[in-house]
Amino acid sequence: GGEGSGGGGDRIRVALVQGLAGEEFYETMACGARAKAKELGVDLDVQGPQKFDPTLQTPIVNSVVAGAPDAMLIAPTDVKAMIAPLTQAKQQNIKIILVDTVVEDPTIGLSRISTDNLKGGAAAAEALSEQVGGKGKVLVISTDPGVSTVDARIKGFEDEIKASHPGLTYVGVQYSHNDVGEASRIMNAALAKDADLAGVFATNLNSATGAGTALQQAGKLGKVKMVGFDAGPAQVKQLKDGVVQALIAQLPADIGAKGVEQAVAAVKGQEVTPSIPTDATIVTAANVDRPEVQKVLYKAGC
Amino acid sequence: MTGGAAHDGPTGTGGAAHDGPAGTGRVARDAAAERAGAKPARTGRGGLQVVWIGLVLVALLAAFSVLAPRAFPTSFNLLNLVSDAAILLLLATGMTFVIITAGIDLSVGGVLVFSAVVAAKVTEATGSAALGAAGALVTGLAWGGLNGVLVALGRIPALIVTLGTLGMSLGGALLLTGGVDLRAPADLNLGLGLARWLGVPLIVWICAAITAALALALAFTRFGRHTYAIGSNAEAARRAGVAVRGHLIKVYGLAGLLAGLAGHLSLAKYGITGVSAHSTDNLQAIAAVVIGGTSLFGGVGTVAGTVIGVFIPVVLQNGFQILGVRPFWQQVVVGAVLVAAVYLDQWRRRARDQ
Amino acid sequence: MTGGAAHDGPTGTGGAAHDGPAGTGRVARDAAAERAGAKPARTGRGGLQVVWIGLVLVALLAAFSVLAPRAFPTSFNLLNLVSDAAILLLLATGMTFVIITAGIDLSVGGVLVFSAVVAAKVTEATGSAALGAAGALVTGLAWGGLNGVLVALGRIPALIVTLGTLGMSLGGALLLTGGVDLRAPADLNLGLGLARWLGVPLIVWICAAITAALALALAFTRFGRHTYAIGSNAEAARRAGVAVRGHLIKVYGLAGLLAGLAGHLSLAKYGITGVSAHSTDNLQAIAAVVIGGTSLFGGVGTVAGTVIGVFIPVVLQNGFQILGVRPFWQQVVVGAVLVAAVYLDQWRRRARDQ
Amino acid sequence: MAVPLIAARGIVKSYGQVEALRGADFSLGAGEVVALIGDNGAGKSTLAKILSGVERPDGGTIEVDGEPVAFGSAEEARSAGIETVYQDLALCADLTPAANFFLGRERLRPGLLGLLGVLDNAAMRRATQDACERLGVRLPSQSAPVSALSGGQRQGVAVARAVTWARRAVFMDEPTAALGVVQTRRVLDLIRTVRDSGVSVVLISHNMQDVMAVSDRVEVLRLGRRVACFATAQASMEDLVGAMTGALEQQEGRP
Amino acid sequence: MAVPLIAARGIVKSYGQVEALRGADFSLGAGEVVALIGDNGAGKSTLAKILSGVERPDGGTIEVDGEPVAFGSAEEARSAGIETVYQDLALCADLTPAANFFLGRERLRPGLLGLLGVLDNAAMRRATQDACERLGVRLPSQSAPVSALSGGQRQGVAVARAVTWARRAVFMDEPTAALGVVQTRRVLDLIRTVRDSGVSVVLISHNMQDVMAVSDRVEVLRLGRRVACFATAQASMEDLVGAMTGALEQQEGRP
Ligand SMILES: Nc1ncnc2c1ncn2[C@@H]1O[C@H](COP(=O)(O)OP(=O)(O)OP(=O)(O)O)[C@@H](O)[C@H]1O
Ligand SMILES: Nc1ncnc2c1ncn2[C@@H]1O[C@H](COP(=O)(O)OP(=O)(O)OP(=O)(O)O)[C@@H](O)[C@H]1O
Ligand SMILES: [Mg+2]
Ligand SMILES: [Mg+2]
Repeated sequence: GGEGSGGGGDRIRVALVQGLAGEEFYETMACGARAKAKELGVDLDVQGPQKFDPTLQTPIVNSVVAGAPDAMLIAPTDVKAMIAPLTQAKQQNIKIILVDTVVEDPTIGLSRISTDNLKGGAAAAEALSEQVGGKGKVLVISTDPGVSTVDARIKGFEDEIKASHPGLTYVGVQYSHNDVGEASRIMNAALAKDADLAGVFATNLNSATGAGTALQQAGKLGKVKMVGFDAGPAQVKQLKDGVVQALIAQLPADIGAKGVEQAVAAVKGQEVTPSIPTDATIVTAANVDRPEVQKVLYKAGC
Repeated sequence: MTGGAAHDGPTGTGGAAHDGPAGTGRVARDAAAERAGAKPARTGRGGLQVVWIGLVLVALLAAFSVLAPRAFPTSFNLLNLVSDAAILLLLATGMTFVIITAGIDLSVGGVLVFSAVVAAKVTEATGSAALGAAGALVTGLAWGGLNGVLVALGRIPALIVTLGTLGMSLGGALLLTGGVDLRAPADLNLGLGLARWLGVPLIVWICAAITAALALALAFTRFGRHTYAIGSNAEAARRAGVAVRGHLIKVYGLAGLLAGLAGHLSLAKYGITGVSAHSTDNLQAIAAVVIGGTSLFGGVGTVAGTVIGVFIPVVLQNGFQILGVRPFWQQVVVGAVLVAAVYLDQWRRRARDQ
Repeated sequence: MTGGAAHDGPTGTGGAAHDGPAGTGRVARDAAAERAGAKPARTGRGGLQVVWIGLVLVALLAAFSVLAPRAFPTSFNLLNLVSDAAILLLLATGMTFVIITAGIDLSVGGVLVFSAVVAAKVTEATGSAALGAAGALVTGLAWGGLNGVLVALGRIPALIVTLGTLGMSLGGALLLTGGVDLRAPADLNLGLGLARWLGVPLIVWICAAITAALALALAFTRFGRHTYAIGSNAEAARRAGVAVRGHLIKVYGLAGLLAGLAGHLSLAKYGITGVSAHSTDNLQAIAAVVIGGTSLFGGVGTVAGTVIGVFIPVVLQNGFQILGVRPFWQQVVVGAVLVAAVYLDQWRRRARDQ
Repeated sequence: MAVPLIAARGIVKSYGQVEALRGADFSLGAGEVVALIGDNGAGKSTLAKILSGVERPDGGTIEVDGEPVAFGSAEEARSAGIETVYQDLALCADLTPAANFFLGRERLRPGLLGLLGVLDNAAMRRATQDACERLGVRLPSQSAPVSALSGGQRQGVAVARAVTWARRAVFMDEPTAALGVVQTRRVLDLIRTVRDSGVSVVLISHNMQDVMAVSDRVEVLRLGRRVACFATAQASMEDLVGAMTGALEQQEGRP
Repeated sequence: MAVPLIAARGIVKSYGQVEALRGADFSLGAGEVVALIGDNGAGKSTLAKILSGVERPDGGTIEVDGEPVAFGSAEEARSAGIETVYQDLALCADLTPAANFFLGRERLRPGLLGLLGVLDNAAMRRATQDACERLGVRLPSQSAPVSALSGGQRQGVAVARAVTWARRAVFMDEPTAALGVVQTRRVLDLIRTVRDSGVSVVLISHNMQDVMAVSDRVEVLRLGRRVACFATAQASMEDLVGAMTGALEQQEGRP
């Protein structure tokens, strides 16, 4: 609300601090949270940094704390770096709910509604293996090294391949710096280098977009299989267009809604659930139209 | 690849071909000294400026061809190289004009995204791809014009103006889309996005044609002449009757227009608006311009140099990846080779000037 | 907050206090004209240069205090503001020196990360936090020195050199860590990272003290004088016997040293090396310097201006977050207010100069 | 007396605390050569810049042909037929002499190319070469930028440019300061030629011989004010120097 | 004859295709004033820059006190006691006159502050003011940057600086080009004073009156070569102009 700092009313005020503003996953989470907040009649304020970066998220947490909301949902951008600002928030009697990611300090976060990116990565490996028929060279295209969520996806992917897909040859990871052009260049060079490339795991939308364009130009669309991450409208379109053959869908809207529920419960002194794990779903062209899968697709805007 | 070669190549040697900024591309061997009005030792042989850095590019191409003969010098790979560089080329060409006026434009990535969003929205609303394209161009032009007005009339440093409009255009694009990428209409993505002519993607032809036209405009027309004059000495240009403010608005408008076109082409090529995907575009474009021998202090530079400057990092990245250099090493090596390439360029020029 | 105020505040009015670059901070009302040696209309009242932009900052603080009286002007919030800005302040101070010489340093973010990694590794290996700190400083100095050598002796444009070392240092940091953030030793993170003195974090004291010392050095010492001279006219400085090359190496070395220290402090504060963070540090620092009235064309500028330039975006962001402005709107509004603030500054200066 | 071509009255201009002009008057008749002289820092260049539209005065009036004007830009003065050789020359160092010579008035190719704005460099080069040679200034190369020229060569380009384009008046701020003996003589001749063709000339110079040799009238500026006016024929070198240094105080009289 | 202070032989320098010096000779004795004259573009400034260590020659030898030297930088020439007023003045436009005057030789505060490199601005300002006033150049404000000075004021600062620091020789490249009548006279007087104190002076000028008035010898450069040497007392103005323009060809003889 405009007089955001006032807190004069007795409506509960909740803040959501995203890991990254303007990304479909977190925007969908915000949508879910907003819908739930409206339903429960609480004020929700959404903030987020322009990069998935603790040095950018810390000032945001600090200013949110300065506004003294009753509760804060946050997707911490680092398991360690965010402990200090969150401790400060806790000391101001703000109820903290961790969504998507977590911090190392177990005393922070009355409730943790986490996505398991390791598991998501493993699911991607599984999906890709199935698409390429269990053998061939596979490549990962990621954003930037050091982004914990994405790193976890890659690790899950690698571990799963080593553990249970001996037919796949892992040719490594390349970083696109979240630039579609760069992702496209990487894909081109990869095709030039390994003409027999079988599959690609693109860890986020921009990587998949760029790689898909390169495959399209090369006439290899659908021949080189690609698995993407997240299931926003753009990704689903890519799935339907045959750019990617499978998507790993998490449940951001659900996480947002549950987070608000837990926050309100905490503020009201009701019982909270300390840990709520969520699952990753593999979406393919074959199952995308099924209602239970439709439910996990991210919504555009709200 | 570019029409710039037409006048900057060896054919132009001797400087007899045109009266343009004779030292163009002769970057600041000591830029600071140069701008201060000290008389740097440079000759008038305007035709040679891009030769050395061009040779560096040729050497890189040759080296990678030798090291990876079966993967690098294939028509498949080279065509992809060109195709990936095409859109950046548009941004860098606009940036060349801006930097020659001693300005800078950090907003290109934001304007690109905003224009792509407008194109997607307009096409969606009207069903007409032509209207979408027009929307992107007009939007780009408007942002560029705003930059120009603030720089020329508000006299605010270009860095601040374009940093501001970068934030505004990116934020605006996110507001329009709610932070969720819009998709291109299928007939755009599958039409213009995939179309080829003589085996080369149409997008490449478009970018090459525009770059060539602008290279010629910069070298041979009054518009180009005034661009150099303003960057060389804006006050002298003003006293000589050049409409400095109007010209600056046009130059920034051109850069915006090109960013708008780039947004439309990017939408066609990649099929989505890429709201989060263009944060490094401005630095890439600026780097290409500077590698190509344009001085950040204005007054000198060529589009042909910029074309080479676009390709050097792209070729390096591609070559090293094909050679199987590990990603972190790639970053290190690309950085080092970049510095070495420009050093070689500077050093050869100095040697020749002796 | 900074000692820069000691000579740039109203006490210095009349310019009688020092002989330094008299027009410092009087940024390019038409930078291009200025660099070309045309005589811009400016007066010698060296003391006033940061007053107007300082007033803009005060106005912002007042406005947010009125709009959010219970959240914004609290000691808790203001302390956070200062604490968030402290590390950036170090980078921006180093950048001020570099930009006054008409250079630029894009590598600061990379050098910061590399130094943090070295600090973490050294501390881990030796168990000594002091050795870790020394490691970070030496590393930063080495990268800065490399920049300086390439710029001064290699005569490569600073933009290219530091773009190259940015890639090299980031790639190097990733190689050292394997792409995974290293953790700070607990006693660093919980010690220096949390320590306070008089209620203010120790890190803030360190950054403020260094900034103040450098503000004084720039304004009152031979080192500062030569920095301005080189940016104003490197050739004239050379002819006057200033060791231009050596001085440039020192200036870039200083910027690197400060980035190294920033890396160590950042490691202490956040507890991680942040290999993926800091990609926008260079632009943030450059923007702060330019907002503070330093010209990208060199020769003019003050550290006091830079301090204000660091705080304006930080305050805007904080204020809008507290007011609950949504993130996308924030981007738009921060961009617009930034341009408006600098415009006001320029406009007031012009009016005063009439 | 006829309406003067340019009449300025009470021009005031300060830069911060420095008062460059404190109510300076100036007048220039059609077809006459007026020397504007004064000590260093007297305000001569500032006055020339104001009358050329480059700087705006803080106060005072300017009339051209008896009509009050307020030059908003150099462009307006130029379109009134007034050209200027600035003391700092105002050349673009990165451009060639020909590009500088024709800056703002580029000659275009005939036909379609011209409509597209394509420059006729060959023609401009020839014209520049000719104009400089008339002054005795030899340019080593037409394709070298102005930054590669010697001090005198640069000044030659600036003088040739102003003289070529002037239709009503030329301001020359120390036009021969860097020129050689022969070139200086040629410029003085040129000033006479120009005057004879009906264009007025304002010569700012510290060389009293030149001033005596070429001017019809002399106006003396001192500390930002006009302190004396002489008809050259009736003044001696000592008068001029005395007026400049303040040794001789003439009551300001005739315009 | 005594060993000359500076003797240069066969200096060659080209910039790209332009040959600025084609084997120029030059010599300067201790305690003498030598005028170096020549047409525009003859190579005078280039020669002065080479002998000041600012530019490196492509060929030829330079001897100081009979010892061959290769000035690698302006710093080396300066430490040999040679100062120069450059034609382009070489001032830092953003710095104050005092900062320029003492650039590279800043005066520090006494005591601890001085060890920290803290400048003694008050003292430097006073010294600059004094030096300029000796030339008759009045600076409007000590805190204004050089970019705010008039052309003559700037030149005054550059001349005062060179003269103050020279111990063996001063090169003055057109030092009075922008100066007023009185200031020019003072500079000429100063040249004599400097000479009398044992410092040699090289005066580059296009003003033959000044050259005749102040120099002991005249060397004439034409198209990059020395074409004549005169003892001033035995030369007429016509000789000088003839040699410069090539009308009179003197066989090169005495050094
Ligand atoms: N842009 C400026 N800023 C501040 N002061 C200025 C500026 N331009 C000129 N001045 C001051 O105004 C006074 C007059 O300057 P001006 O250049 O008109 O003198 P001038 O008569 O042309 O002298 P000179 O013969 O030396 O060229 C000088 O004291 C000068 O310092
Ligand atoms: N940096 C340079 N690059 C190219 N050519 C140059 C350069 N400097 C000088 N020249 C050329 O060398 C020649 C000699 O120049 P120099 O400046 O020495 O002449 P000068 O005798 O000082 O003339 P003036 O009396 O006009 O000052 C000129 O033709 C000039 O164009
Ligand atoms: Mg003057
Ligand atoms: Mg000369």
